[in-house]
Amino acid sequence: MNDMSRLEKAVDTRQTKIAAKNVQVYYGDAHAIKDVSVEIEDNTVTAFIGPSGCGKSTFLRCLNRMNDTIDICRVEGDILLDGEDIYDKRVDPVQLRAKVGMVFQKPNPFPKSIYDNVAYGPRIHGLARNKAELDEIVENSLRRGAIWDEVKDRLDAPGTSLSGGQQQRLCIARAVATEPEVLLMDEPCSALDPIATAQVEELIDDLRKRYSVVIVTHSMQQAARVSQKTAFFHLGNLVEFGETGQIFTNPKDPRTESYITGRIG
Amino acid sequence: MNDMSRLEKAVDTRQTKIAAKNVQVYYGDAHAIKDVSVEIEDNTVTAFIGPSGCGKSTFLRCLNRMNDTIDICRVEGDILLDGEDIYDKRVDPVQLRAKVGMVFQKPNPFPKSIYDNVAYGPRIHGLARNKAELDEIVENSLRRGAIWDEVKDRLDAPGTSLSGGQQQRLCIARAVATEPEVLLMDEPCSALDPIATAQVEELIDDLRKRYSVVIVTHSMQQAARVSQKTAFFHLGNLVEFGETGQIFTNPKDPRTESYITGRIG
Amino acid sequence: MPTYWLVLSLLVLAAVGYVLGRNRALQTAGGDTRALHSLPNYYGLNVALTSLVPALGVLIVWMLVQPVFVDSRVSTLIPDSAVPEDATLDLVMSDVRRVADGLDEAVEQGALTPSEARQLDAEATDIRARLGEVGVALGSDVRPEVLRAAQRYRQLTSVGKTAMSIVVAVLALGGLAWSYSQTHKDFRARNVVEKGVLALLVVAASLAILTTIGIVFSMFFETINFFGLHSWKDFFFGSTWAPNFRGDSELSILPLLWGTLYISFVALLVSVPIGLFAAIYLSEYANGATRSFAKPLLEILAGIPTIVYGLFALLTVGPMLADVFAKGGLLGVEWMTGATSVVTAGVVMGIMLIPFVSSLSDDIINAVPQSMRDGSLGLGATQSETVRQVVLPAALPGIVGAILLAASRAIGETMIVVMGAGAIAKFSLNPLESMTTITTRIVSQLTGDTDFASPETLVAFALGLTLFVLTLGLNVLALYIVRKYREQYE
Amino acid sequence: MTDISHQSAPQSRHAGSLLQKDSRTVRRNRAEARFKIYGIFAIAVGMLMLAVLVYNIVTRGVGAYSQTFITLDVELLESKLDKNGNRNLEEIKKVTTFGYAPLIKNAFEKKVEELGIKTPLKPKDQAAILSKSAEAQLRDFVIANPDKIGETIEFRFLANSRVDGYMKGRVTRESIANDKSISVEQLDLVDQLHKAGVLNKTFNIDFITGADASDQRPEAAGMGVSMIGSLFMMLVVLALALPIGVAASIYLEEFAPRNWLTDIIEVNISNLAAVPSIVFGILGLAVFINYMHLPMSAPLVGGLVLTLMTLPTIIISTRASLKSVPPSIRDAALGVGASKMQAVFHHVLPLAAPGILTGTIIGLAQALGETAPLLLIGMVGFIASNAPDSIASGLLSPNSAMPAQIYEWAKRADPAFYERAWGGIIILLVFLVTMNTVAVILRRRFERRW
Amino acid sequence: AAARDNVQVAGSSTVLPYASIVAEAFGENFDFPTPVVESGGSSAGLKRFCEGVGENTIDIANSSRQIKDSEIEACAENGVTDIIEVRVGYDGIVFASDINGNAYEFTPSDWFLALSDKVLVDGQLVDNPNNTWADVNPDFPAIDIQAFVPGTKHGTREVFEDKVILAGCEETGAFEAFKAVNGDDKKAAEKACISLRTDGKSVDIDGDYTETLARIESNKDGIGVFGLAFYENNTDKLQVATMSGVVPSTETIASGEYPVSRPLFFYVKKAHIGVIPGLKEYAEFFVADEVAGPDGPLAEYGLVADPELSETQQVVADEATMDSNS
Ligand SMILES: Nc1ncnc2c1ncn2[C@@H]1O[C@H](COP(=O)(O)OP(=O)(O)OP(=O)(O)O)[C@@H](O)[C@H]1O
Ligand SMILES: Nc1ncnc2c1ncn2[C@@H]1O[C@H](COP(=O)(O)OP(=O)(O)OP(=O)(O)O)[C@@H](O)[C@H]1O
Ligand SMILES: [Mg+2]
Ligand SMILES: [Mg+2]
Repeated sequence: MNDMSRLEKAVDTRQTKIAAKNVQVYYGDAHAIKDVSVEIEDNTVTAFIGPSGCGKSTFLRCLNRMNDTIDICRVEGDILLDGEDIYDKRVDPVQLRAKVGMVFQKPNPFPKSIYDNVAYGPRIHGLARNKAELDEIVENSLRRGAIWDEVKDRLDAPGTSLSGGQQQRLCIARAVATEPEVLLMDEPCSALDPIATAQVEELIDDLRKRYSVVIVTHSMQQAARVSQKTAFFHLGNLVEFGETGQIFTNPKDPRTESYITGRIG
Repeated sequence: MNDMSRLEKAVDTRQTKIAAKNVQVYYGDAHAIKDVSVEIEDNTVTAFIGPSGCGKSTFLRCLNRMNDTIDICRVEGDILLDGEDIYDKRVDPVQLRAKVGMVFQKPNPFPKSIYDNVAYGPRIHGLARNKAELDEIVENSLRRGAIWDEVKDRLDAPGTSLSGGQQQRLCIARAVATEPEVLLMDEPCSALDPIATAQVEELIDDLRKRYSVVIVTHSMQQAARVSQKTAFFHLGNLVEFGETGQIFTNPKDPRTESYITGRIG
Repeated sequence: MPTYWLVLSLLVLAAVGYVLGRNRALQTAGGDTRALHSLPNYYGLNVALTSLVPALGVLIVWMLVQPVFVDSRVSTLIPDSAVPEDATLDLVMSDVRRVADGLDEAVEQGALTPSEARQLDAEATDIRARLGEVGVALGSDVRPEVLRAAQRYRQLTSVGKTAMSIVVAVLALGGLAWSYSQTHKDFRARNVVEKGVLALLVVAASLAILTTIGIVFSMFFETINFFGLHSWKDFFFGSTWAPNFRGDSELSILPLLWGTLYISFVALLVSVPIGLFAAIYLSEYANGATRSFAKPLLEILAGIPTIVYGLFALLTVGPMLADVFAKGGLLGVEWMTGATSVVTAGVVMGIMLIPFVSSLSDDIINAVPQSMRDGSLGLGATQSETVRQVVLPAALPGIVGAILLAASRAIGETMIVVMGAGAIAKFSLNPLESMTTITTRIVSQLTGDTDFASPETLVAFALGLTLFVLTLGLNVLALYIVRKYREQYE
Repeated sequence: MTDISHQSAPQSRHAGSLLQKDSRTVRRNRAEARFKIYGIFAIAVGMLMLAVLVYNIVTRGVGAYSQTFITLDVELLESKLDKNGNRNLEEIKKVTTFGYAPLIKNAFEKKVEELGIKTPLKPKDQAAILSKSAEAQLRDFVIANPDKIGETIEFRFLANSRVDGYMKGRVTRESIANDKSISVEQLDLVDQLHKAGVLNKTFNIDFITGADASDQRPEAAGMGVSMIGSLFMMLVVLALALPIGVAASIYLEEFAPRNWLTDIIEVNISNLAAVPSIVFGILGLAVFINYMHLPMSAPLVGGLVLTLMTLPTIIISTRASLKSVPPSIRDAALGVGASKMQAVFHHVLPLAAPGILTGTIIGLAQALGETAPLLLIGMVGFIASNAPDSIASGLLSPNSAMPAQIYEWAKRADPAFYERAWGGIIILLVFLVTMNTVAVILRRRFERRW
Repeated sequence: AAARDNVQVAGSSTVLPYASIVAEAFGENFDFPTPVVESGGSSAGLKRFCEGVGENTIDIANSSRQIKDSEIEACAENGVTDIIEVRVGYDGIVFASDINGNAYEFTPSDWFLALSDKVLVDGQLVDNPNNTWADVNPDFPAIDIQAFVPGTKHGTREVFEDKVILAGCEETGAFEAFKAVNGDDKKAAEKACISLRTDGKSVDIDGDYTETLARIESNKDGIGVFGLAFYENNTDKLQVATMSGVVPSTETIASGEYPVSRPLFFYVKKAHIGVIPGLKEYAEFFVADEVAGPDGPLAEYGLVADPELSETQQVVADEATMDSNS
């Protein structure tokens, strides 16, 4: 696995980007995340794996405070971004989310044109000085989202009229367009064919050069391919967190081992 | 691959369940499905594969006339179910859809309790004579959807409060509960972890004994594992259709070959 | 109109501020929007709002306070002796204002020079005639002290206006300068602007509370008076509503309440099914063309003046019902004695309320995501099953809102009830008898010829307040129901 | 077929030909068809009622748009109008309308003679077929053109309401048997004048542009000024109720914390919708007139009162449609770093726009047709002011409103007012439809499914 | 705030037509703007009249009844002390049925017997047994009783009760019987007299005369109570009944022969005279002979001119307030 060797070299120089300490999440009375501490490093792809319903999405949404929008959701513990507590009163969640972008598990394009879907982020963050620049950003993002060829002739069509996989890539493009420092991707390739998946993985690898990426995936292969660190969740607990190579080849926890060896896909 | 050998035996005895002839689908002016003819056999799992946006979902939705709900969508050609044209004027799409069930690409649980989500189909079709029977159907279906253990204590919780993968399995359970003759599944395992995937695949194999199953998937492995026939779509065309073993080992069309060999996942 | 000009220049200033703020923000960021904390527009808006809002606020307050202040200053000029015994100072002051206005008008029209206006002498000139020439009518001749006061009034007012202009201008410019100096690429302009907008939103929401307080207060004291004159026992627990002109009337709310509930119930019985089915048909079955003309047409029903419905009830629906149910009617029964009845009014009111239910529900139903429908149809449900079991529950809060709105309207309606249901308060289960409602009694008693200080009139306030409390209860119930059954999609 | 017992075994319960509907499907389809028919029926009922009402309104109201006029040449006698002959306006003004009656009488007599009409009527009774507004019309003319005194000028006078009714067929020779105001001889005269072309029925623009007239002159009454009153009130309502209502809804639905306080506000607002409209009049009188000293009978006050009355309708509908926007849209916006405010204004609000517009349509329709609250702030009654000359005077000078005008007319004794009331309703509806059209077009632009 | 320059009037809708005729003519003949005359009922008018003194209160209240002592007190509390009472004439109240229906010649007893809740039968007070007019009076046709009487909010109702029902009550002797039952309490007996039956034979009309007319049009057997002016404008649809043998008309009412009528008033706030332009002129114009006299437009419209108009003119000219009157 040549990927593995490549990362190991870089490991030491990396800095902690997000540090989560003793995070607990409750949905009403249900304890969805149990005392999770994890450090997400800069210039790294971190993969969250674990059985369905174990709390991956929930934890991911904590990292940019998207859980704020769920009334019954309560978050405890500290999450630090660049050493600053993101749940601090003084923190503007908006600024936080501009820094920590997100691709949701269910593709959710705006009921607007494809162009506007992608242009929305750059517009509100003032990333383009003029129309030409914006066009460029949109095109670039769509290209990085591996969807440009499919939609370049129909940028005015509504984003909701795309196929499932296209919507997913549109959402990736939308998230990339705002140039976040950290990108949280919840199963970004679930509806994608192998080629598109490869392109998105390339994108992820590319993003890693400048940013930090967290990706939730059910595909062990994908985790092994793109990530340098892997966290394994089980029933709301973070069972194991470490270098991807180590997790996949030499898991410490029996639960991790059984999950990984029970692999099929 | 022991799967393969098992099927080959059964092949001859199978009957055509659905026969599509020269099907064309247009979204407004866009030609999404171009002259596709395919025969789906009884007691068979047919896999549709192909790059994202090639028309798999569109074609799948033709098979139980779900495309009727999209205003701008126009279907031409013949689709016969048990020799009867499903686009015939006399055919009641409701009865058709009861026979040809569907699991959608984006999980769409009703904003009702988990129980009601599953009980909905049996109720409208009058499959249960009393509460106890209904309870049994619900439990059975949830078990077959591999989600019973996770939700058995919270059957009253809204289906929308589940995690992405749980929602997907709930939708599978919901579709199974109505006992259709043909089950169309649009990427049923996209949000599932390997273990859940295995359970769903087991379900599919089980269903095949009595019914016919069509499954859209991006995972070649999955297609190879569960299906007996595979159809490869590309840019709205049905490029190749045949025995799964043959498609994966000895594709006739160069496009098929390049798609399959370009495989990564 | 100098105030117009002032407001106009404030707006211009705000516009300038917008441009300045925007440019400065861009400048500090070296022309690169990416270096800014917020979008350039927000910096512009921040400057514009900071210069506009306080200045405008002060302007409004000043304009409210200045007349009071000037009045109090000027009124000291009027000796008690100058106030005619049967008048109050207030009235003299309105005379003063009128003369002052007249002088202004005269100066404006060129009939007087400003200095003439200042030096006019009541003894020497017939001011009434002079002002009459420029079209200002005065009630009587102008007395010298009134003229003096008027001149002082003009002087103070003009001084006040100048001062106001200066203060407002200073504030506006100051706000502009301050916010301009604040403008910097790291300044959190968006947060500031959004806080301002949020404050405006809160103000808007609290207006509803203010209205409620206003309503309660405007009825409270008269209600107290009523209960001072009339026994509360009779009001709440009596069984008869029979006001008369001799006093000692029986004024019980119960028969009215019964009528209100009965008539509203019938109205809802008509409007809810029709409205809901219409909404369902429009949003689920009808094609775009049908929908785009049927919906606005139905909405016209809500805009036809209620007097038309009243006449419709009286002249068409009532006699039609009577032809069937009255003596000698088709059925040969004698259930109805006149054209007016609960059903007459209820049915006609129901027709009026159709669009309240249909249009709002239609919008809400339309907003239920298509994937919900697909999910249900995919299971082999018919469209009607889908609507009943999936779409409607998901749209429930909105539909309940629409029905509540219709019910509210039914409770508040007068003209249709007066003409369609009659004016007799009684308890009866027969829907073909005349009854009346609380609201119509409120209107009747308020607009009648009875002594306004008598319980017969004051009862209107007690009725109003009681109705207010009752509907409050109903609304709490509705809220509870919606909370309980709400289904949130996604 | 469908009800066979639950077997763990094989066949689907939906087996059988698609072309033959099984009994359950047939049953369900019947239910479906019934359901659909209910919908069609509901719409048909609504449409039918609308048609009946509109038909009623139009047939009863069209009469108001034509009016009978009589053309006369009036000699403006100097001896009557300006005894001193110095054209002093003050002195000319001293001649009241009563003083103009003889001029008209003379003119009429002359006309009748000229045409060779024989009538047993005295000149005074002949002239009585003219509207009482004739004198005022003449006086206004003379005051506006004092230099014309002494000349003979042609005037077009209104005929009185009975004559007008006769021309329209409402009044017949039989029906006036007991009528003191008109006699058979006068009707004979009318017939002859009509034949001579002096008396004609023509389109009556004054009905659309004019002001109210007193009970004695139904023929002179018009909707114009009250239309302006309504227009100004609607402007006030639109300018205040829509933004305030939407702002309040946004706050309550999107920003307010969920606690007892917001619950109270929520219940309160729905409750305000149930407050009888006249109570808003009480409130308006107390707050705007008695406390804030705004002028009585002013459209500004009327607009404010109607704003308060309309707010709950707009808030309730806006909240309902905000609620119905799926949360995933908000999530998507927040996820790319939009602030909550931006998410709401950029995404949620446009999607909720149809419902907001519906609320506005219904709220404005209600406000446009409301009389009860206007009763207490002095906008109902006889308010025959002139058309305002500026926006400020439009808002502040006394005026009525269309529904109030209609309501007043409907109460008046002379049946000619009844016709005008319905005519007024036509104008009101045209006004309403115009207002709605804008909103409906906007609404169609915003409608979409997702 | 700019000063108000128009006279502001509010009150009784019975007086409104007359006031509007006057206001219109006033506007035409004077330089003052046309006064604003609001409707809303005597009660609401007087209430606003008594709200205080000042520009934001009305100058004149129209009333179809005399102001009550309690109202004068309430006025005084708000500083409205000097009130000029002006009686403008009388409003005749007539009974009329459909033009094609039966003609009636009523007496108060007929009405009492037709509408009262309880009547005297063979010396016993019983629930009103009369179903048809023939039951009431053999001279009448045997058609169902259906009377449209003003609702309890209307001043007309008071007159109807006092001058017709109560009179009938006394004529038929029921009054004495009620008095006996109520232990000689005259007030209670009066109250019993005027309580009307509630079985649908007597219908309260809360709207105005147009509504009563519409009711008669949809029920040809009905008999309604109208104002004289209203009847005179609708002689093509209505025929009037005599009362005690007298045909109602302005003459018979002015002479007092026809019993059912009531005086109409307006009240002027003296404090506003000289402040509100045109106020006094309007009041004077209203009661001028050429306006309110027997040949004036008001009489033509149906107002029964006040035989003592000249005294009223004097009151206005002198600005004599109510206290100085009494
Ligand atoms: N509602 C629609 N309106 C217009 N075009 C549509 C609509 N739905 C799908 N399309 C277009 O039709 C083509 C086929 O879409 P389809 O959903 O069938 O793809 P798919 O094979 O299912 O892809 P995926 O694997 O991404 O789900 C795509 O180009 C898509 O953009
Ligand atoms: N809105 C919610 N309200 C209540 N419970 C919730 C909600 N969302 C998720 N849960 C529950 O929290 C647990 C964790 O859910 P989460 O979505 O984080 O799972 P996940 O690891 O992302 O699973 P998947 O791979 O299926 O997406 C699950 O048991 C789920 O049912
Ligand atoms: Mg998830
Ligand atoms: Mg698809």
